[in-house]
Amino acid sequence: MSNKSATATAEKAEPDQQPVVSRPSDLLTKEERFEMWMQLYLARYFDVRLIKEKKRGRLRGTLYSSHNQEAIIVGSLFGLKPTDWISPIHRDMPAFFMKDIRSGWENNDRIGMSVEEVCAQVWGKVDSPGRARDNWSHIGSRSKRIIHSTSMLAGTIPVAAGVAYADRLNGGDSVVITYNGEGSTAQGIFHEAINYAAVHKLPVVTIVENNQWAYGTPVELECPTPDVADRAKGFGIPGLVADGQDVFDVYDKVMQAVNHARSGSGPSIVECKTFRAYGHGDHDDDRAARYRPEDEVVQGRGRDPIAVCRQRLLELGDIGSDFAEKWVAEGKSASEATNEDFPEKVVEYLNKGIDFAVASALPPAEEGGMWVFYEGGSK
Amino acid sequence: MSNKSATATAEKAEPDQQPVVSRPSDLLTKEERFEMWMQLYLARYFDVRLIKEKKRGRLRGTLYSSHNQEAIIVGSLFGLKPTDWISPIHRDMPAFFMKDIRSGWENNDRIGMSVEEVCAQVWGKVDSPGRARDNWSHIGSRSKRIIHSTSMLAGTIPVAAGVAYADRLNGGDSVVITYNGEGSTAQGIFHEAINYAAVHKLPVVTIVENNQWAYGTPVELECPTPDVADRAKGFGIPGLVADGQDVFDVYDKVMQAVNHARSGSGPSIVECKTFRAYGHGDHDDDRAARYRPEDEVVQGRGRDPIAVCRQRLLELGDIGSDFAEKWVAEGKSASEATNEDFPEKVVEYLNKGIDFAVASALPPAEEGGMWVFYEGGSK
Amino acid sequence: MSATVDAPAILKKNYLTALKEAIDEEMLRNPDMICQGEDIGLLGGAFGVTDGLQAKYGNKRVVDMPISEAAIIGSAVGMALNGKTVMAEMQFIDFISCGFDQIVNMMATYHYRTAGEVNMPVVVRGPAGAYGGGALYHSQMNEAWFCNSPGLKVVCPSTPYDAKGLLKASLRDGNPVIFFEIKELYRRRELEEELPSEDYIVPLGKAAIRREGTDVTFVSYGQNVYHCLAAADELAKQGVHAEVIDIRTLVPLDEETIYNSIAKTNRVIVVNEAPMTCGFAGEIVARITTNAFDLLDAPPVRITRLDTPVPWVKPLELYVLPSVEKLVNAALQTVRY
Amino acid sequence: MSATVDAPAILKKNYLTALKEAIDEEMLRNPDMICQGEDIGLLGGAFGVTDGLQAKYGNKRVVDMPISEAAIIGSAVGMALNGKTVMAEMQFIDFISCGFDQIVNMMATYHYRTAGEVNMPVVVRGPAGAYGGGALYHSQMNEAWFCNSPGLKVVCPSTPYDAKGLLKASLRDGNPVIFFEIKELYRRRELEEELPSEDYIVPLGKAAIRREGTDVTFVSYGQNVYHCLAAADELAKQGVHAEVIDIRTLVPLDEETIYNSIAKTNRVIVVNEAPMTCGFAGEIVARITTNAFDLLDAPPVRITRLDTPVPWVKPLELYVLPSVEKLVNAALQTVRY
Ligand SMILES: Cc1ncc(C[n+]2csc(CCOP(=O)(O)OP(=O)(O)O)c2C)c(N)n1
Ligand SMILES: Cc1ncc(C[n+]2csc(CCOP(=O)(O)OP(=O)(O)O)c2C)c(N)n1
Ligand SMILES: [Mg+2]
Ligand SMILES: [Mg+2]
Repeated sequence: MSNKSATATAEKAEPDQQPVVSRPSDLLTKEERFEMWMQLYLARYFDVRLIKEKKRGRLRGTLYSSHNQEAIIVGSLFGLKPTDWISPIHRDMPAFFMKDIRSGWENNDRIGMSVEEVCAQVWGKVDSPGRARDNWSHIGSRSKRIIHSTSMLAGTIPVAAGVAYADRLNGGDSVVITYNGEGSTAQGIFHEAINYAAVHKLPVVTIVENNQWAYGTPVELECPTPDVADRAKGFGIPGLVADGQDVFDVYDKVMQAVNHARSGSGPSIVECKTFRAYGHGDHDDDRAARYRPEDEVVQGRGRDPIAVCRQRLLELGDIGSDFAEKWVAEGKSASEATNEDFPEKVVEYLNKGIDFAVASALPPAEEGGMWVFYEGGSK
Repeated sequence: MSNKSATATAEKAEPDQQPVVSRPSDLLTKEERFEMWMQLYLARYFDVRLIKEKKRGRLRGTLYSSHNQEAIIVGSLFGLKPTDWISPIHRDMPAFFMKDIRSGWENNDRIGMSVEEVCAQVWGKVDSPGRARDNWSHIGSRSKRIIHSTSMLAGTIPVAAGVAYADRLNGGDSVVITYNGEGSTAQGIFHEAINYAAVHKLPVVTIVENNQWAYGTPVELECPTPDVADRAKGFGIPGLVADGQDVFDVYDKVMQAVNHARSGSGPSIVECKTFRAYGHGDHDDDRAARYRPEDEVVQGRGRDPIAVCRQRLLELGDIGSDFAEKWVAEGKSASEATNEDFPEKVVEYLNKGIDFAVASALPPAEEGGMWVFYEGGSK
Repeated sequence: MSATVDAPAILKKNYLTALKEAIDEEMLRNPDMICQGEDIGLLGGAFGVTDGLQAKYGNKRVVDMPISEAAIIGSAVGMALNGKTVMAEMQFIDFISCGFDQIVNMMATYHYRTAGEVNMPVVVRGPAGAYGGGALYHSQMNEAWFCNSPGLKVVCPSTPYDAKGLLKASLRDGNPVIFFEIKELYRRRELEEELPSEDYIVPLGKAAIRREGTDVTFVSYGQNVYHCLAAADELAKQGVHAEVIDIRTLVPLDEETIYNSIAKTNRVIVVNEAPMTCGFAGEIVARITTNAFDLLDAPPVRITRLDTPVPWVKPLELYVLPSVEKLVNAALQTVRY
Repeated sequence: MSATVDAPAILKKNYLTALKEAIDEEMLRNPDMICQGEDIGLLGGAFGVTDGLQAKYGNKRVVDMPISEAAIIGSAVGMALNGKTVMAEMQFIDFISCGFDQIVNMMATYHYRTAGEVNMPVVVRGPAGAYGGGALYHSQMNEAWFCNSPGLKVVCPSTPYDAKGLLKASLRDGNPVIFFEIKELYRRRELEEELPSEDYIVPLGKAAIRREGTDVTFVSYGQNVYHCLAAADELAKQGVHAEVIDIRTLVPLDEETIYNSIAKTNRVIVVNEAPMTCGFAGEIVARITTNAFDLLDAPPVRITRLDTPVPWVKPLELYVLPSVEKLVNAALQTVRY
């Protein structure tokens, strides 16, 4: 399997890994599988709506679409404990409100952000968790166990390692998941942080969303090995490869890494092979059409994660043929897709978030000068 | 073979490496082998003299002894072309005047520094190649193809890669060798630079002198893999392990990597297993005796590279039994060793260098304010 | 700045095009020049400054680098050591912090450490500056870090003419240059101007007087120059005549032009959009007060960003940055001192 | 500074011991505190500041880190995010450039970005300063980079009493602090002094007047305080009475103490050993001239390192650094202005 392939599912564990007898996804109930499918729709709908809103000029900032990469977000979050930590970055916006969403979409006590908060952030409003001081994916929350990123790629991995170290010292059993693009793995801090985590066997799982492109640079110019997961070999840790289009395969590989981490065996890298559906950001859509070979784009978009999941549910008999033509968002671009292509629950859920964001106020100007220093003193 | 072992010689090449039919060292002549033995004495004597001079208060700055690691310097330099580049660091002082020493110890036209220049640097005098503006191992020379390091560990690897890139662009066939301690491989820049070199298949050979300790920190706390050379796996490049006590094994592994690089196949890492004879620097000798287990020290110092080489020469019949008791510097500490323990040629050679350095002047104070900016304009 | 009204529109070029031409012409002139950075080849750069260069000069001389700022700088140093001239792009100047050690310790000092044996023709350039809603990591003006790191020249053009001339001068200077491009000016229409068809440079270390005046001197660079000019317009209506100096190069600094102006106005306001503490505005104030104390009839004033990061949403962003209004108020206070 | 002559010698402690005690006492007091850095455990630190701590608190709380400055800072941020207080040692403050991005972009801004949700009790400390023949990479005073990066406090003690009290205050402050220790003072005998047996802190943002005087004010910090004191001795012989202020904390700066002194002396010389351009001496000069202009009878003077790296051998090193002689000359010129 090469860097360029987003289709295969072979496992690339180190020899010292246990062979997996039954896959974690085999233990999911029918209801859980259905829930994952719904979550894929939710992530997709969020992206579709944002693209539409941006096109209408209602949003500022650059939009990094997660279209076609939703299985990575849903599959990696689904098996986490509420108390686990995550650090999503620019292409993972839905992750912010999908952390611990299994505790109830409308449950305000769950350890994750509400969709209202996340929309307030996207709209740049005062009800954002960071009061709109920094943009888009740079939100986070200590209490909700979401690490705040800067723009500097791979920069949250050492922070994740520190969170994990502190948790372990406290006797906790949390796992910390960091998300990164394949291009970001070239950063020096990626090496320093994973090396440190490996030396101390810290419970950090580094997910690499290999969508084949880092902005305008193909993966071959970022990474010299056949798989980006091969970077794990340099640290003697498991490097797993998942089919990023298949939410259940992502779930399986991430759970394997999470269990490894939780049991004290240390960090892993999980590469999820996928393909970037659009340009790097919405400002890049036209140019991407020029620098990316058309056939690659067609092939890359071929396996929509919602369709892959639907097919699986049909095969398993979880859903009947009446679902075959229901909610046909898959394969449709943001401009093609309509509300009818999504489950009503999804549309309603997000609309509430957007309404909240629109109604929220801008932060007062003077807040620009506030919170440079903490005034409270420490222990 | 573990990080802690400095004895084995097994090769850890990647599967795509060619099996080595005959070892490069098999092609060395009797005279060349003898020359390598002499060079081991030269490197050792340089270190012994520096330690003595420092103890007598004649030198300033910290002295990072290369005692017990000479086979790495000699073995790695011996097979290079004069036009190849090197970047030695703190524990490689002899490398500065031993680059291209095969073109003649007294040959002023060789592409390497004279021992006079290097001694002038150690003594902090104006005839140093850098006019004593920066200390110790931070010298270098563009024309002599020695890259100048800063103190920041692993910081010369990207520079080496850039030198290699430019050379390749010019149609050259030079190879660039960088030296690093095993602890330094934890730096982010190590990863960035080797990743870049691997993507572009640049002729860079990174030698890791694994002397088991990074100052007061054992290798297990710096590197999570059994061998430091395993880091190569993360880049899909050869990671060779050499017995750092055996000058011929170092020569073999480095030549393998150099040939790989010169032929356009890209970078390699060559780990040379050795053991740090003294403290980290001369200021650390007493403390090292406390933080390093005594039995480890005894074992680590067990195989003196000069003795290992002598034994080989005896076995090959290069030298007769009359040499068995000649020049018995091996195993002796700097305070025990005397001039009689070294070949006369070695003693004389270095003495000339030291005399020159002692006679050289301090640079005039005003030079402190000079050469901040280049005034010449560029192309 | 001085676009003639009747020149045919087609010949006018914006700031970004000026930069592109500078790089293109230098690549053509100097076969030993290399460009490297993230996404500069196939894509042509995040903003398009290197658009078309890879097609023209090949992917060996216009290199799409991994996302490795430290290796981008470090390898540029190695290339310079081996005879090349390098343009290294930071996708945003903010990311230069990821290659910081290689800049301040390896590159900046190379000439000094080698007592002049080695020079470093490397220009590290990238889009900089706030006022565009880029938030904390796409808005920085971190020039002071480099001004405090001996061995680096620091340049910041405000017009297309200067952008081209200063970039060419930087690429020929032989010293490492940190080149701050103001991304908010890249495509600003009002700045478009005709550029000389022949080769030219704008020498490093020479300031430009953008507007003459007698009552107060504004000293600035980058996009704040336009805030100063707008403030000067405003002040003129109130009978206060402000002179506006665009220093263009921070290191080396053209102090003479500044002092000559103050000799006339006896009042000075220094403006930049970096955090105040240890910023370059403070450096200018310090030099003025130590070297031209007797020329001052009023305390010199600094108008800078507050000592905060650049926040995201507009009201917050504008709150922390210099504005025309702040400049006008400061000038009125100063002349009344 | 004010060691009593008849105190039993055995109770006097040097600067290094003071630091060690501060860390030890805080580790004891605060079970959520962690120390990390290169060689700080088994070895006890390159200079011994953490000597004995690992034996006392275990290798989970006193951690020997890989040679990874960026990961040392970044993981400290993560620990702080998860409720810990962290002391992160840079083996020499010079190496902080290798972790620069994590400091200025991740750590410094965390509180700001989160609108106050998260605070960052992390102290990054390390040996700093020249005059010891450490050359370019073991002599730096790079405090200005951090002063220009909002969100960081910056501290630099010059006495054992302050070293302990300021380090404790820093570890309790809740903000990220860059703590510059002057390695040339670590074991300086003349500075040894009795330290209070009870817990104490020296608050951040409070300067100390080290010597009173009426004719000229020296403002400094770190080891240059001693050059100022020696210059003041020398000047006293010539009838010039210099006041010496040790600012101790750069961010936040105690401006009041400085202006009060200048109100008396009307002349000021600011001294530090960092490169002049955009250094903190310039910042102090800028603040004085903008805020206390009318108090000045002469232009404020800066005596700093030249804008060069710190060269190795003694004559060169001393040439570029402030010296007592340079201070005396500057003071005499200033008072004659
Ligand atoms: C340190 C750093 N360098 C450069 C950038 C600019 N940049 C933002 S996203 C991006 C491409 C990232 O590619 P990848 O990691 O593959 O993630 P993807 O966008 O494909 O999900 C770049 C170069 C940055 N944010 N940080
Ligand atoms: C970036 C950086 N961090 C820390 C140091 C301080 N330091 C100097 S040598 C050393 C240990 C190096 O160990 P290793 O790489 O194994 O080389 P060795 O000295 O054992 O040859 C350390 C930590 C440094 N020089 N550079
Ligand atoms: Mg990508
Ligand atoms: Mg070592």
